[in-house]
Amino acid sequence: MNRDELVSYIPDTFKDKVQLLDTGRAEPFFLIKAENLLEFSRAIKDDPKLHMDWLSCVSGVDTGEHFEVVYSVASVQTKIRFDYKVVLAYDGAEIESVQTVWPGANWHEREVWELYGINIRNHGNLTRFLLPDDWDQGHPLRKDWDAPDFVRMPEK
Amino acid sequence: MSESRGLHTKEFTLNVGPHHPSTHGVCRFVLKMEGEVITHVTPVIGYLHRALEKICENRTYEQIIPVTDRFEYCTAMSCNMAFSLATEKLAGIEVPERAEYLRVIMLELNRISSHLIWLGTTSLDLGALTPFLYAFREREYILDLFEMTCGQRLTFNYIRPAGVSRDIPPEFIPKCREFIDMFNDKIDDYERVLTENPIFIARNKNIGILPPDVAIAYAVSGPALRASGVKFDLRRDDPYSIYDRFDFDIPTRENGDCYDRYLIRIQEMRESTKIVRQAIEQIPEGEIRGKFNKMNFKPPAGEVYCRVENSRGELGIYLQAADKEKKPLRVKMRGGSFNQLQVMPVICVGHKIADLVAIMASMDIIMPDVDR
Amino acid sequence: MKTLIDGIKNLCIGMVTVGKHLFRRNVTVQYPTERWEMPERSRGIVVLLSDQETGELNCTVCMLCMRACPASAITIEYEQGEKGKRTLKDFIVDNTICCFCGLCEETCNFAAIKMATMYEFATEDKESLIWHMDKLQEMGRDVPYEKPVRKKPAAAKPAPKPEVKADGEKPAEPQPAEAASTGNTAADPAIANEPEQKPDNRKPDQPAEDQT
Amino acid sequence: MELTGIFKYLYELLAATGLPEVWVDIIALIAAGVIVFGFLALVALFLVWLERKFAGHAQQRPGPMRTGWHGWRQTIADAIKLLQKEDIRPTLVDRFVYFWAPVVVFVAAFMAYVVIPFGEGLIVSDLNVGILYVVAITSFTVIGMLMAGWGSNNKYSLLGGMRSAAQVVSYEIPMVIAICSVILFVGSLSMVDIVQSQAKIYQWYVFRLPFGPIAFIIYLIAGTAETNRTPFDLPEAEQELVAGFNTEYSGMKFAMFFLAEFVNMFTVSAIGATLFLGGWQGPLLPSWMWFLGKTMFLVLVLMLFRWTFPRLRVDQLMEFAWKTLIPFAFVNLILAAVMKYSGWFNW
Repeated sequence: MNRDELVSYIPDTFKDKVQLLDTGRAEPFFLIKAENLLEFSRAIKDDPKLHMDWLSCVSGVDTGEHFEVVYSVASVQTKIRFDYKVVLAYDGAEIESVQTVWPGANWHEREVWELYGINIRNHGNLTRFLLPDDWDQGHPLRKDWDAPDFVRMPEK
Repeated sequence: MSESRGLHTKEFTLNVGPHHPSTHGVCRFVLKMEGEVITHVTPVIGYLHRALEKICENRTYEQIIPVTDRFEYCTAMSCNMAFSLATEKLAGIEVPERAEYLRVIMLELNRISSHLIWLGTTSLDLGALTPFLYAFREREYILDLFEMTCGQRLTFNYIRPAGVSRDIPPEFIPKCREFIDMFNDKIDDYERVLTENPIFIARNKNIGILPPDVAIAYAVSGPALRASGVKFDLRRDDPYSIYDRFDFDIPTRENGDCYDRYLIRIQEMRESTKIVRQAIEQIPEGEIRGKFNKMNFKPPAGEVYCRVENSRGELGIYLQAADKEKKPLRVKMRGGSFNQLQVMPVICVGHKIADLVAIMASMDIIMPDVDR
Repeated sequence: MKTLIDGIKNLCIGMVTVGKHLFRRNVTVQYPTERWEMPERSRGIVVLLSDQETGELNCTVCMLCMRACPASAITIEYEQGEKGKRTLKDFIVDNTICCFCGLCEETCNFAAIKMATMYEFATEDKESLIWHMDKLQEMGRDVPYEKPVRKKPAAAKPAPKPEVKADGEKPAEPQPAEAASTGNTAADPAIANEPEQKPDNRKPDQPAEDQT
Repeated sequence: MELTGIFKYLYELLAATGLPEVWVDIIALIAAGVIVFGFLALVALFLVWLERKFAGHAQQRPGPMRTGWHGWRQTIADAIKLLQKEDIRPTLVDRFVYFWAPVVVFVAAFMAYVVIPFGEGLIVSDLNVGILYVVAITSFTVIGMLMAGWGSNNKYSLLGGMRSAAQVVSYEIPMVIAICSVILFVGSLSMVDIVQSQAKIYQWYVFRLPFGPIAFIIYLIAGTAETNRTPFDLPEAEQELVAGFNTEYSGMKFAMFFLAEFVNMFTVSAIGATLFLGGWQGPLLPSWMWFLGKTMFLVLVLMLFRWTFPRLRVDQLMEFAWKTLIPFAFVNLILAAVMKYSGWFNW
C-alpha cells in the first residue's frame, strides 16, 4: 500500500474518527480524538490490510497552546508507516493507555506522563522513571517549565 | 539465607547497579531472587538522563547536531543522520550525491565500530577478556578514519542537514580499503576464539529466548529482532538515503537466544564491510553539502518522524517545528535500547543472575540511548 | 563423547589463536613518552589564530562564532567605536562547557578561530579552564592554518574593519561568499553587523553541556 | 651450583654445634620454612608480574613497562602500595571472621609447600602421606573464602563465598580421583617416591597411555577450578559479583587474598609437575631447574586458559564437575587399576 492509497484508505475505513492532516510531508499524519484513541489503535492493528503491529514511539508535545501525543506506528508485515496524534487541552489532559494493543507502549507512556504530566488511564505503573524518585519540580518538558538551575540559551 | 525449618527459602532482593561492572553505563536492576534464580526484574533507569530533548528545544538546527552526538555515542553518526533526515524531510532539502555516499560509508563504519564495542563488552561480561581488546584494536582503525575526516573520534558532528560537514581527505579511501580488506580476517579471529567455544555456547545457547511475537509487541528492533527470525531491517524495508543501491544480505536466525544475537551481529559486520566496499568504489565526485542556511534556518511548520537502522535497531527522531522559528518545538529521540531494556523483565525471569549479564550484553543495551 | 572431543578441539583452536597473538607486535603506545600524530583535522582545544607576519589576531569581532556555539562557551567582549567599528577587548572560551563540536571554526570566515590538534589541557581548578584572549592567542601562535582564499573582495561596506592583512589583501568582510565551496550560506552580513547584545555570562554548571 | 642436599648440609652444620637433636630439628625446620616462605613470596610477586605481561602480550599491548626493565618492579610497587593503604573495615562486618579470613587463606596456601620437592633433596619434609597432606591443606582455602564471604556482610561476598565452597568441594573429587590413579601406580603417597618412579621420560605419568593423559587433563581442569581462575572464576566473577568474596577487603588484607591466589596457582602447577611431568627428573640441567621449568610451563598453560576462555555459569560448572569429570575420573581410575593389576604398559 503506497502513500496515496493509505491516505485514502484510512479516512474511508474509519470515517469521522480520523482526520488527515495535510502538512505537506512525505508521510501521512492523522488526527484523532482522544476518546477514540484506544479503539482506533486496536482497529489499525487488527485491520488485515494495515496490520500496524509495531509502535515505534509515543511522543508528547507541548506546542505552547495545547498538548499533543503523537503515536508513530509501523508494520513489520505490510511495511506501512504513519503517525497519528491526539490533541489535548492543558487542563485535565488525559488519555487512555494503549498497552493492551502494544505492550511496548508502557515505558513510552510513562515517559509522557512524567515529563508532561499527561495522565494515562489504565496504565497501572505510573511511577517516577527518568527523573529522581523525589522529584517535585513539575514536568520538565512543558514549555512553561522553569527551574532555578535551568538556563535557556541567550537569544542572540 | 535459608529459614531455620525445612527447605523454605527467603526471597532475596539484589540490587545490581547502578555502579556495577556489567550494566553498560549506569543502569540498575532490582532483582527478586530465589537462590540464584531470578523471579522478578525491575530496571531502574534515569541515572544518565541529560535532558537532551529539552536542550534541543533550545538550540538551532545546526546546533542540535552536536547534541544528537551525545544521544547514543556508540553510533553518533546514525543520530546525526536521523536528525538530518528529519530536517531534510521537513524542509524538503536535497542532498548531493557524494554526500549520500559519504553518509553511507560513515554509517556503516560506525555500525561496525558499535558492534565491536558490543563484541568486546559481551566477551568481557562473559569473562573472556582478550577478545575485548582485540575488538577495540580494530575499532581504533575506524576511529582513526573518523578522526581523519571529521576531527573527532566519538562525537562526530559530521552528518549535517543537507549533506556532511567535510569532504574526506585523499588518504581516506586507501586507508578504508586497507581496513575492510583486513577486517574479515580479524572477524575470523574473534570467531575462532568465541563462536565454537563450548563454554561460550553453554553460556549463550537457549539463554534469554525472545519469541518473535514478543519482540514485535515490544518493538524490539535491530539484531535482537532479526535473531528471533523476523526479517526486518529499515535499510531494506523503509529505505532511507541510498541503501537501495547496495547489495547486501540481512541475516536472520530462528531461536532468538543470546547465541543467535551474537551470530547475527558478527554476520552484520561482514555485511557492513560489503556495503562500505561497494560505496567506496561507486562514490562520485561533487558537492558535499546542499543549500542550507546554517545560522538562520527556519523550516516551515510541520512534523515528521524519521527512523534509521543503527546497530541497536530503530533510531527514530520525531521533530516538530513551529512556523518560521529557528528552534524546533519538539525533538523526541527514540533509541533501540529503550525498548530492548523494556523487554528485559519479560525474558530474564527464570534465568540465573549470570544469565542476566549475558542477556543484557547480547541485547546490546547502552544507557545514554535509554535515558537521553 | 563426540561433543566432548569437539569441545576440547575448539578450546584448543581458541588457545592457539590467543597464543599466536603473544608474538605479534604491540598496537598500543606508551602514552606520555610516545604519542600518536594527530590528524590535521582533529578537534582539540579552541585557539585564536594570529597573522603570521604581523602577529595580530585575525578576529574581526563579527560574533559569528559566538552565535554558532551550541554551548555558549564563547564570550566576546568588545568596544564599539564610531561608525560601529568594533575592537576586541576580550575573547573568552570557557573550556568547562565547550563541547568540541567545531561549529565556531566552521562559521569563521577569517581563519580567526580554530580547534587545534592539542588535547592536553588538564588543570587543577575550574577557573584556569576559562581562557582569555592572551592565552588563546598564545596557544594558537604556532598552529598552522590556511588563510581563506577570497574569490573577490566584497564590496566595501561600513563594516567592522579587521586588521589589515599583511599580504595587502583587502580588509576582510564578514561575508560568506567564499563559503560557496561547501555550499553553505552563513548569516547574511546585515545580521552579522547588527549591534549585539552582550549575552549574560552563563553559569558554568548549566545542565546542557555534559561531555558524555 | 647444585642445590641438592642443602637441607642435609644445614642439618649437619647444626648437629656439629652439639645442640640437642630436638633443637636441631626445630631450627632446621624453621630455617627451611623461612627459605620456602621467602621463595614463595618472590614466586607470587613474579607470577603477578608474569600474568600481567602475559595478558598484555596476548592482547597485543606491552603490559607494565614503567618500573624497571619491562616493569619488573611493578608488583613490588603494588605490594608496597597495598601495604601502605588504610585498612578499611565496614561497620557491619563480623569482626573476628572478617579479620581471620585472609589469614586462613594465606596460611593454607603456604602450608602445602612443606611437602613439595623443589629438587632432588630439596624438600622441607618428606612426609609419607605427602600428597594426601597437600590435598587436605589446599581445601583449607575454601574455609577462608567462606569466612570472608560470611564475615563481610555483603550479598555479593556471600554469594561469592557460597559459590567457592560449592565449587572447591565439587572439584576436589575428580582431582583426588585423578591423583589416585597415579598413586595406584606408585604405591606410595610420598612425593619423593612419586618423582622417583618417573625417572625416564617415558615413565612420566602424562605419557603412560591410555590413562595418563586423561588423568592429567582432569587434574588440570580441576586444578584450574581449585584456584578459582577463568573459566572457573565464579567466586570472584566481576561482572556478576563485583569481586566476590573479597569485595569488602582492601589494603593489606586484599593483598593477602591476591598473593594467596597466585601461590595456589603455583601449588597446582607444582603438584601437576610432580605427579605427571616427572618432577625434578631430567637430564643435564640441575634438578631444581627442571622442576621450576615444568611448573612454569603449567603456569603458562593456566594463564593461557584464563586469557582465552569465557566463564561458565555456576550451575554449568557443577554439572560439568558431577556429570562429566567425575564419571570420567572413575572410569580412568578403573582403567589404571586394571592396567596395574594386569601389568600392561607397566614399564
